Amino acid sequence: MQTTFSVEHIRKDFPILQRRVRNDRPLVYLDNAATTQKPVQVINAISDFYTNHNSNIHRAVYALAEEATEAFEEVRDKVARFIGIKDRQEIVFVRGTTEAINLVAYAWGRQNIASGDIIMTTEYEHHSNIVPWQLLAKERGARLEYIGMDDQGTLILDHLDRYLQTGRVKLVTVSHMSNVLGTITDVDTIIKKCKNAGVRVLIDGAQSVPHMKVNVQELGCDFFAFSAHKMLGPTGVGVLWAKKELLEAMAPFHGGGDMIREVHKYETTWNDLPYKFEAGTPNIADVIGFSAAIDYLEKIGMDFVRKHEIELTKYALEKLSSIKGLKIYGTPDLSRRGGVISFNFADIHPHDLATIIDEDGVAIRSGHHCAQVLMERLDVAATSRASFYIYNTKDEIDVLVSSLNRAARVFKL
Amino acid sequence: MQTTFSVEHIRKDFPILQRRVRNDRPLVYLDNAATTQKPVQVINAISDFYTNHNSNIHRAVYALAEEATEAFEEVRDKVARFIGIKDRQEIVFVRGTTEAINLVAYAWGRQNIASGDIIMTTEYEHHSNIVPWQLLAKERGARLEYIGMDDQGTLILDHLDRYLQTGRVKLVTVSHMSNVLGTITDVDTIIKKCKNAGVRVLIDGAQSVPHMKVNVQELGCDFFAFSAHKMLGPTGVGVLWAKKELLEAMAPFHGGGDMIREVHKYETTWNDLPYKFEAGTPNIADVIGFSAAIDYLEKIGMDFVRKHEIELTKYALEKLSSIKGLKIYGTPDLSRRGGVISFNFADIHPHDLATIIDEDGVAIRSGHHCAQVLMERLDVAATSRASFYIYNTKDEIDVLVSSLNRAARVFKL
Amino acid sequence: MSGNADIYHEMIVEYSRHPSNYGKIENPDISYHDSNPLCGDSIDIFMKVQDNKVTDIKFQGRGCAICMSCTSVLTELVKGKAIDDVKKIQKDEILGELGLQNLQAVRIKCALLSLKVLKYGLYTYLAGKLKDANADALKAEASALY
Amino acid sequence: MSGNADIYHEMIVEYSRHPSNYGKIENPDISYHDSNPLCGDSIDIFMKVQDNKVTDIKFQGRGCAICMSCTSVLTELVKGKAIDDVKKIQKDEILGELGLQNLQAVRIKCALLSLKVLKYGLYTYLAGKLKDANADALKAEASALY
Ligand SMILES: Cc1ncc(COP(=O)(O)O)c(C=O)c1O
Ligand SMILES: Cc1ncc(COP(=O)(O)O)c(C=O)c1O
Repeated sequence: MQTTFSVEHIRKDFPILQRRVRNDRPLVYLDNAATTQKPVQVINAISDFYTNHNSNIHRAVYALAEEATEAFEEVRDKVARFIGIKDRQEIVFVRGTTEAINLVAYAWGRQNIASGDIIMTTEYEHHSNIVPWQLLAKERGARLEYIGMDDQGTLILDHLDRYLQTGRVKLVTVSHMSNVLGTITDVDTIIKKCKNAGVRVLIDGAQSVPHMKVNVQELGCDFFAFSAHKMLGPTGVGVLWAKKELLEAMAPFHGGGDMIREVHKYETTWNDLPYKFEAGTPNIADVIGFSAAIDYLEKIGMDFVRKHEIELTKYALEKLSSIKGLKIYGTPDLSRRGGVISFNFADIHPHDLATIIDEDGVAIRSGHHCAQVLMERLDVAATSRASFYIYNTKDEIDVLVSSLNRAARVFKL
Repeated sequence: MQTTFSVEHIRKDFPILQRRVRNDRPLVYLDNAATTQKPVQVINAISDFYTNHNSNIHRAVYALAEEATEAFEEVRDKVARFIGIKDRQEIVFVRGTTEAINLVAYAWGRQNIASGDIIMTTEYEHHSNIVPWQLLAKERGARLEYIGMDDQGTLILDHLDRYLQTGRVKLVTVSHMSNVLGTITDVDTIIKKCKNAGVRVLIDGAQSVPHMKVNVQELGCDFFAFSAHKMLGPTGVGVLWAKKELLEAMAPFHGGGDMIREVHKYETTWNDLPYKFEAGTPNIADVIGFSAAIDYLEKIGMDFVRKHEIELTKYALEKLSSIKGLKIYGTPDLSRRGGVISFNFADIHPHDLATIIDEDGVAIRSGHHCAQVLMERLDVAATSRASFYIYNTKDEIDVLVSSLNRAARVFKL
Repeated sequence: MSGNADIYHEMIVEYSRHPSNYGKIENPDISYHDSNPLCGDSIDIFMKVQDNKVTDIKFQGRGCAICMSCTSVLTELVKGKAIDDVKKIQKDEILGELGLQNLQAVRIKCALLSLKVLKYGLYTYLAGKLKDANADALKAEASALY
Repeated sequence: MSGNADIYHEMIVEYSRHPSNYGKIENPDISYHDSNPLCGDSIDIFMKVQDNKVTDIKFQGRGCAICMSCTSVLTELVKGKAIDDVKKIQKDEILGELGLQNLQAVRIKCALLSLKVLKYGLYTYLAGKLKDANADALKAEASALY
């Protein structure tokens, strides 16, 4: 198989990349860590479902229901395959990473976290992987503690070791890739340490699955979460994977249709996995749209995705480093960072910077990136962040750079 | 304004109604209580969002993010207006009715339901309005009790009175319209009784908002829930409305991005309403698609919807009553039932019936309709259910009837 | 997505009205219950075992014609058979007997609910009463049925 | 959706580097803190009140140039004014002063955070210390700002 895809070709599949914004400038979309754009294949899959097959699923016998149910359940198989999971019953569809983590906090956490226990996370987590555990810790009288990081954004695993020695840690929950620094977490080592200590591990894969090959079975963690909308898929779909024995032992989360076996007035039994955790009408059309996103990524290949992003990141780091007064966060080691670059530019506040370069059609994110704990650690109020995906080009990075230079003039740097 | 719309015209907006199924039969879609079909306006709104405006919302300053945020937040205003609510901050977007009810059970219920308290629901509820309360009652040591119904499917409000007298009832939670019997609940009386007793009321509007004009402010309940996909909108979107004072006093449900004000390592403060209850990336595109669904319903008018359904239901009840051996459930009073007809046909099991008439292109639902408590009350294993919407015609009911006659021949009735 | 036009032939309609071996056994050696969460069909199977043979089998429950006829055929197949042979019964035997090989996916659960109940029941009996270490295979088979 | 090309004029850039009335007041009569959950901007305002006049005002916090300049302008407006007049300050005065009338929706919160903090601070002072029954209007105004 020919594995070189041209970005020119890929761009043709993304109609929004033809958009002109503000002063009729071509859109330069560099906020892919927040959400990615969608190829026409995904958009069409959703339209096609509503145009030709729309029906509720699982419970009806008529033709449309059969087609919709089959299409929906096939996505479960596809997702399992895509992340290297053998048992489709372990794939639970949710709204996104945030819901997946909350599901674990409620359904597993409330059963397994007791007073005095410790939950560990890291200083560079997204709020989605901090706040649910703060809520749980408060409810159960447990503590949430942090694995610190060094100034290059690499975790200091000694902190983990020290806490593990207390024997009180019940869960370690870390992101596979930081959405601010791009740091690729050394999850292999963390999982090994935790396994030895008999501690459960949740991996937040919101930033890893879209950007590199991930085999969850090989990782050996206990829970894994990610979002479709960050990997070409629609909004409103995410995946929670968990080991079957854990899902089986867990109490249900939401109660309602589809998750039950038999409902009586005063007692109820639960459906098989994964349905026990999928109460109510799911986001059927978008799960089917997600399928087209996975097809797209499989077609171009996750190795290509990663390679392309390394190339762009290398180029961008070089260009950005040459701008006077621009401070870049995170490691320079390209093998240990994804296509995410956070920076601050002299004394220009990131919001002002984003507004100025938006005039040139450049879309970057500014702010705390839902990582205020990290902002405190970096001792900044905010950063600017450019993040790349399969359709971005070096030319676009050049536009970013020249726009930054214009900002410097505006702010008389 | 001319308020008569022709169903012929409406049908042209629904591409799926051109579908042929099974033996090349025209689709006769009569499972609208499960989910409705989508007009091209809704399908296009979703495509247009992904094609032209896709971005994450709320936190970024660039052009796309501004467009997406504006479009998303406008839907909140539109929804509020559609159900007669004055304060947009009371509109919380969720996945569907099921999630809305679970949100209340977790975030309000765990704070307000104590040991010995009683939660009341009805015998004709959907599992979504039973199971969350069973789970909550079990956790809190409370009880879930039922308002019974008479043989015509009308609630026996004496049961409510008797329980209210105990002074232990904290919440009454009822569906506005039964998804099996079509009964329109006398929520005015229930709400009045509960208000007098200082008891909170949740109304499950999954079957009412799509089919009749509902003014939630005038109803005077405390919580109200419904799903977009049952009213021409996309899957994956629902609405929880609650009184602001309740939402403000409630603990958050999911933790994560967007629902916070300030996150620190060991303490966090919450965002304003409604964001406090909207953690993580919402189902942006589908909320925007939902907007087009509301536009569509407003254009044809909810009075037309209700009138058309009454007409169809009257016609269908007449035709079906004339079939020997066919037993219809629910009240014959058309002013107190929606366009939902549940029935059993001699000793033919509903699954077999649905399979047979599916051969003729007719899509009806068979089974327990997520209402097993009601099935027990009716002393049946299952029923068949035909449910109508704006695009259904009398001709389609004729097809249903002749298909039922064929089933009678197959089963040698 | 095959058609279902031919499913409801005489035999199935007949079985649905007059199922074989319908009823209850008092003090059964094996009894097991399961239901289909999607449609609410529910089946109880009871068996008497003597000298490693199923000497009697009966079932109770509510289900559609497909479910009732498949359960009827299954009980007919099982009655009098050695447990080792009962263990070997495969879904195709039952579906074949009734001409249901091409049953649509959503109805296959109706057809196989009783086989699932049978296999779980046997598993419980063998693993529980007889401490048969090989019983796990049956459980896996049962859970793989649909 | 207006453009923002002209936002970053000299005055704004200047204020962002040299905000007016930046700092802390010890033992203030009024102090209030708020932050913008979307971007993390955060402002503390401190005021000294004497004879129903704001005799001193200072602020601390982190924010963008828009936030810093609007807060600067606001504090300049407030300083020395009678409380009754401070209550009347409207957003347009501040935006107008800086030529920000057409600011895009998502940035308006940066511009008005300090006004919000001011109004809440006043409300707390009037309702709490002075038991002023009319203070509620201020709270409503503050929460309606964005
Ligand atoms: C690392 C990480 N975790 C969690 C999330 C939350 O994902 P979602 O908003 O899709 O729930 C994000 C993205 O916002 C993320 O980058
Ligand atoms: C009365 C009623 N309540 C709740 C629900 C659940 O809605 P959803 O599946 O969209 O969460 C339904 C529909 O399935 C319903 O008819």
